[in-house]
Amino acid sequence: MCESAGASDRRTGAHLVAAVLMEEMRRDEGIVVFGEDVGALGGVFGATRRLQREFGDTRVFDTPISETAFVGMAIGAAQAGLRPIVEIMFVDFIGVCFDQVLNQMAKNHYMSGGRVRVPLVMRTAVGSIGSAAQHSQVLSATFAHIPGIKVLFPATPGDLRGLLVAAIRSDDPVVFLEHKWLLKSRLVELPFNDADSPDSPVEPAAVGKVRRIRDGSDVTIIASGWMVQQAVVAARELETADISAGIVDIRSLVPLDREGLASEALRAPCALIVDEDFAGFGTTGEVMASIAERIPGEVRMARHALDVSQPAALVLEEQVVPSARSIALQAKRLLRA
Amino acid sequence: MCESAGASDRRTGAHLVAAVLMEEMRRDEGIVVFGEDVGALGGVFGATRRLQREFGDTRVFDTPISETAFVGMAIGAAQAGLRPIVEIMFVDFIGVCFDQVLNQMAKNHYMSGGRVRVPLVMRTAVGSIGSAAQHSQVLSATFAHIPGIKVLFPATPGDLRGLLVAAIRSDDPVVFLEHKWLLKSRLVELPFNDADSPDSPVEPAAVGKVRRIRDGSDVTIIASGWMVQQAVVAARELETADISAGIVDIRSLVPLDREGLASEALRAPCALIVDEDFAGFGTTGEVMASIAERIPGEVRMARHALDVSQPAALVLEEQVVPSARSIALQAKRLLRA
Amino acid sequence: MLTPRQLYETVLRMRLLEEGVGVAVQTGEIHGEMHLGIGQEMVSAVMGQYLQPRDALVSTHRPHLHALVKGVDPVQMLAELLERDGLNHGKGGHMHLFDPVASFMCTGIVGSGAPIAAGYALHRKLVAQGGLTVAVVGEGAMNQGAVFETMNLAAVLSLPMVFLCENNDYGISVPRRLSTAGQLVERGAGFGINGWECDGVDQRALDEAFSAAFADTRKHSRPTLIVAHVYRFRGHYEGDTDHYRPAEEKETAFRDRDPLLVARRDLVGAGWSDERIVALDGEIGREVSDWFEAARSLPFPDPSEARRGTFVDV
Amino acid sequence: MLTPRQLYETVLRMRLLEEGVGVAVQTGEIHGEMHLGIGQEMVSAVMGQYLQPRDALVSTHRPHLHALVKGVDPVQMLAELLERDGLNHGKGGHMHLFDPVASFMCTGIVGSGAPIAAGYALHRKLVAQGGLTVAVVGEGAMNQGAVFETMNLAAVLSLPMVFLCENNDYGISVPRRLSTAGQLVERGAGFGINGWECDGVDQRALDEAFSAAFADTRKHSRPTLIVAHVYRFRGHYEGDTDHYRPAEEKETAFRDRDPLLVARRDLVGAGWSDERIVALDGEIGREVSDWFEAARSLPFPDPSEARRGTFVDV
Ligand SMILES: Cc1ncc(C[n+]2csc(CCOP(=O)(O)OP(=O)(O)O)c2C)c(N)n1
Ligand SMILES: Cc1ncc(C[n+]2csc(CCOP(=O)(O)OP(=O)(O)O)c2C)c(N)n1
Ligand SMILES: [Mg+2]
Ligand SMILES: [Mg+2]
Repeated sequence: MCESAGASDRRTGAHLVAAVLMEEMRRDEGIVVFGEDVGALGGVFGATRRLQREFGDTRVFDTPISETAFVGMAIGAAQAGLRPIVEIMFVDFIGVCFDQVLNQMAKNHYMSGGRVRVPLVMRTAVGSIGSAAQHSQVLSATFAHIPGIKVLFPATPGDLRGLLVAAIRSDDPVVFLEHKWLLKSRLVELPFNDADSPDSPVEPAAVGKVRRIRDGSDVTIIASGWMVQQAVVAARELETADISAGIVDIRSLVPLDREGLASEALRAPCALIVDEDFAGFGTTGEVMASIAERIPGEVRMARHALDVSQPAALVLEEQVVPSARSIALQAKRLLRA
Repeated sequence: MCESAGASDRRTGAHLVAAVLMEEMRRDEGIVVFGEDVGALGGVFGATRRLQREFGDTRVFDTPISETAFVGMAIGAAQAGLRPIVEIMFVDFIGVCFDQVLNQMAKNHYMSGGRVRVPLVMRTAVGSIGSAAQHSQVLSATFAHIPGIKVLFPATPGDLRGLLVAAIRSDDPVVFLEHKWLLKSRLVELPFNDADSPDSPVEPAAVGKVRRIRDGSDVTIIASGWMVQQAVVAARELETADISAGIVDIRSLVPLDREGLASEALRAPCALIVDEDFAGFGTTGEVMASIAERIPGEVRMARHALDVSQPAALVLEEQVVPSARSIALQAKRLLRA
Repeated sequence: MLTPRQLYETVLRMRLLEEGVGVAVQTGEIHGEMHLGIGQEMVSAVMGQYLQPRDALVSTHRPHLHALVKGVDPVQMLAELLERDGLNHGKGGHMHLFDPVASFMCTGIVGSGAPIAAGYALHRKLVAQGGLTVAVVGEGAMNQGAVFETMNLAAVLSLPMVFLCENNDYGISVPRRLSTAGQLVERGAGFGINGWECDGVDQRALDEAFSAAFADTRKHSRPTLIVAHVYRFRGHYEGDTDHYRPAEEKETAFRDRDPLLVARRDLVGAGWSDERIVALDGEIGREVSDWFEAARSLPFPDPSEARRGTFVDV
Repeated sequence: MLTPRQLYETVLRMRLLEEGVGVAVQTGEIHGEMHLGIGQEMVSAVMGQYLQPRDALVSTHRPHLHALVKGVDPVQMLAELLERDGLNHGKGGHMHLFDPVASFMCTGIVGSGAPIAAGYALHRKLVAQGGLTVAVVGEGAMNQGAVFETMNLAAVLSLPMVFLCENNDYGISVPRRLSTAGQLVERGAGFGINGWECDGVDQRALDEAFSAAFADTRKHSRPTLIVAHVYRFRGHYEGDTDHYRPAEEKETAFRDRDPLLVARRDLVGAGWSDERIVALDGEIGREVSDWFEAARSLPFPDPSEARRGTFVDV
């Protein structure tokens, strides 16, 4: 084990992201990194730390607060042959550049009849950390509803590395959702930490495959991102109530492993679909539909997701954002039903 | 019957929209109408014809091609006390002003703790008419996935009037999706025309209720917008094959009548969910999930929706955009399965 | 022009409010991001004189000072910041303060307030003539498409609207020279919008700019632009380590460009003794701590509030 | 400068191409919206001289002329427009032509091409020095936030990028005066971008603007702006009844501002007889009709093409 490992290891998810970017930029000279505050500051979450010092300010640079212009620039640069990695500081800001995502990034490869490629990664921070409705969204389904972009959502340190490498090496545009708690938390303190050796060379993770995080015979909790970590805590709590909860990590919203979801769901009589994104017309519906059309009636399902915008006060946020406690509660309810 | 009725009636959906706007603007002085080409031209589809002549250019005016600025202006004006009706020419253009929709229009009422209201209607044309991926989208689920905006999608002339009036009189922001074929088609030539007397005073339609368009005992086709009209043709075709197809019109994506969907679905052993919007993480999933969580296993379901972007050439568009023919085919497949 | 006493009082009130909020972040009473206006007080203090109740103001992620001068009740606002049942029942919080009575609001999305401000201005133009709207933006926000579009729209529709750019030379860590081409004040020129640039810790210069721009906008119902140069004394948000700004730059600014020191100097210049100032400090201090106390005495929002109010109807 | 013959030939080729496309819309061979560049040919014709293969060009919803001068194969393009298995296998169509070999693309979203053009320019700056990128916009697009943001970004990053604004005074039905404040050419000034304004049917003026702007951008790796004044001879799209433009305005323009008539006049001025011109007309006419014939001989895209190509991987 490396010297910084163990309980004194202060590394967070942001360190892992920065390390992957560093490694990949060494490997591939075409990679350029830009966005707001990614240069000298190294990102507001520190996920691009030291990159500018290492690679200079032509490969790593700050942009104006002009998301449309610089996301478009990433698209054009990708089409021209570079491999841009662009940061949207909080996913909530995607609205100001949404056309570039919806109509250009996602569609240019298809519309060109395959003649242009758009190999870029858009990294963006998601999730609730007490900052109200404009700084807490996930919007995973907003992206997933657009044909032509891949949407990856790591839940664990291992996937933060493996999926990021896969994203960078993909020839398609990838939206890479980094949960703020995963970026900010010390890895050693995470409920589920699979980064035993965060210094080992990174292997690209398989994109488009769900992952079973935990076996369980009473209920399967299907979730993504930070909700997977919360589900791990919930499962432990359920265990004390003699309920055996399995956990399935979605990992990749697009492509979505619909078969995998259905076969995993078959392992228990009930499935609880958990999401931190808004419930309506989102991931919970897509997952339930994917299961229902494959194994109709075989599994009793319920969903547990955000059903309003995020309120500012923490006492209110706790009411609406799913957490370990609320997941355990909903699982029990589903089992009782 | 009025003089223009009958087979010689040249009126289209666009005429109905214009007539409703005219009537409502007379009723309520706070209504202002703006957007690109809504003034002298009367809208690229003619849906604001004669309004500027009638009400002058302070209440009806053209804007620059600055959707962010004028949609934001509509929001501010609504909060200040006006009742703006704003047009986004094609829904595909929503990307350039998506922040105003996602983070302002939808959230201000909630974030303000109910202290401000945003009574505005955003009318926008949707659907495929042979114009490729950037001018053919529906994006209904993109809106419906945002808490705080109502999303109405009329399928029939009657609803085009009734839901529009309801939208205008609502104190909430409403996205009002007008299908291009509904705007352009002569009413008398529509497969399903419920506007027997388009000159009668308009009553606001009930928002948030599905509507049964046709009874049927073998399969229920659940759809919205133009797909409802296509389903009517499909149902007639199915009838010739001795298949009895019911049709349920969703009408209102937000609020969504989940109970109504489930109880309507119970009327036949199978349900085919049809959508012109992109399939993944969209309306078909939400509808199936809503049914599956209410009546698990009772109804066999399948979906039929767009599964790629819209290609340009008509021969290709026909391959992917659901139509009467493909709906009938999918219904038969579902019944055989 | 504000008297030295008025200016000092106003700036001090703002300073103490912001400092108190900063403390509440440190003690964990406030969660989430917090952007304070310390160092930028004089701009709002001077603007206050020119604002009328019928005017509207749309502010940014750094909104408290603008809210104060626009007449938002400080106790209600503080209660909202302190996650109590305040101005917006705890649902808006620091970056989303809405007060329809004071015609004030703000947004946490950079640049996105400007278009909404245009809507208030349209309302003023059509049905509440004489009123105007202020859209506040940082210099970083001046690169956001929404702001440009709104300048053009306001010019072409002759909306009574003042664009106030508080130029503190940084957008988070990014210095203006790396993000912003040309001269900010000239950005109106392409739309035929008159601009005033001024030092944001020079009361007289601010007064000239505000009186001229507000008068122009009110009289001609047309947009104007003010760019006021200030320094942000805290990190971008509370907790920001702020290593990206040179220590020397900060020291110089702290010494020379502190609105409170400048206002105090004027007070001394106007003949105020140290004792009198100390007494005034005490008075304002009590006033502001009363605000905090009153805010803290309000209850937390009821948990049921969280799921209320997505829609008016339904 | 192009010789009179070169200019005439180029304009005529463009005219005949666009007319042929217009006919194909009328006969129902082409579905969907169709925007032609008739009346605006001279701008592209002159620009053609200054474009190099290593340059990139990002065009608009009215892209055919730019595609031609950028070296897109006309037969491949026409096949795409005619909904055949063309440049983009029938999936792009008229507003979404992509040719990576010619470094050409366009988009149907007004203003959204400019940021992408900046990306090509970034690539030129970092790894393909000497090349530049042209972003074409209409004057209506000049009010879209994307375009402003890109001007600032290009200026601040010193991108080798020319903004070409084809000002035909209308965005669909909306005349410039109702949508656009100030002077278009001055919109670069706020970013320190030099601008050239010129008459788009005056070859000499166009030449001056293009040679100066392209040289400046190439030499200094920095953005420039050209605004060329033209008239759109057709409706906004084929089928547009175009009642919104005064008949008189149209007549005057058709008489005085037709690039083909102007080029023909120059040809006559250069001593060309009627017969020689008629012969040339015939030659170019055959060339263009050969394009159409070749395009029409290509098959329709295979139905399976529709579901292909959402992703490269998978
Ligand atoms: C559209 C958008 N992009 C990015 C952010 C993140 N952000 C918040 S404040 C800020 C800097 C703003 O700079 P400026 O406008 O100069 O205001 P200041 O903070 O200096 O007062 C940024 C980038 C945001 N809130 N919205
Ligand atoms: C963002 C966006 N808004 C609106 C439209 C609809 N639209 C297509 S072309 C056009 C007018 C463009 O005017 P201009 O830029 O002057 O170009 P021109 O058509 O005159 O060549 C409009 C409004 C669009 N395609 N994209
Ligand atoms: Mg700043
Ligand atoms: Mg134009």
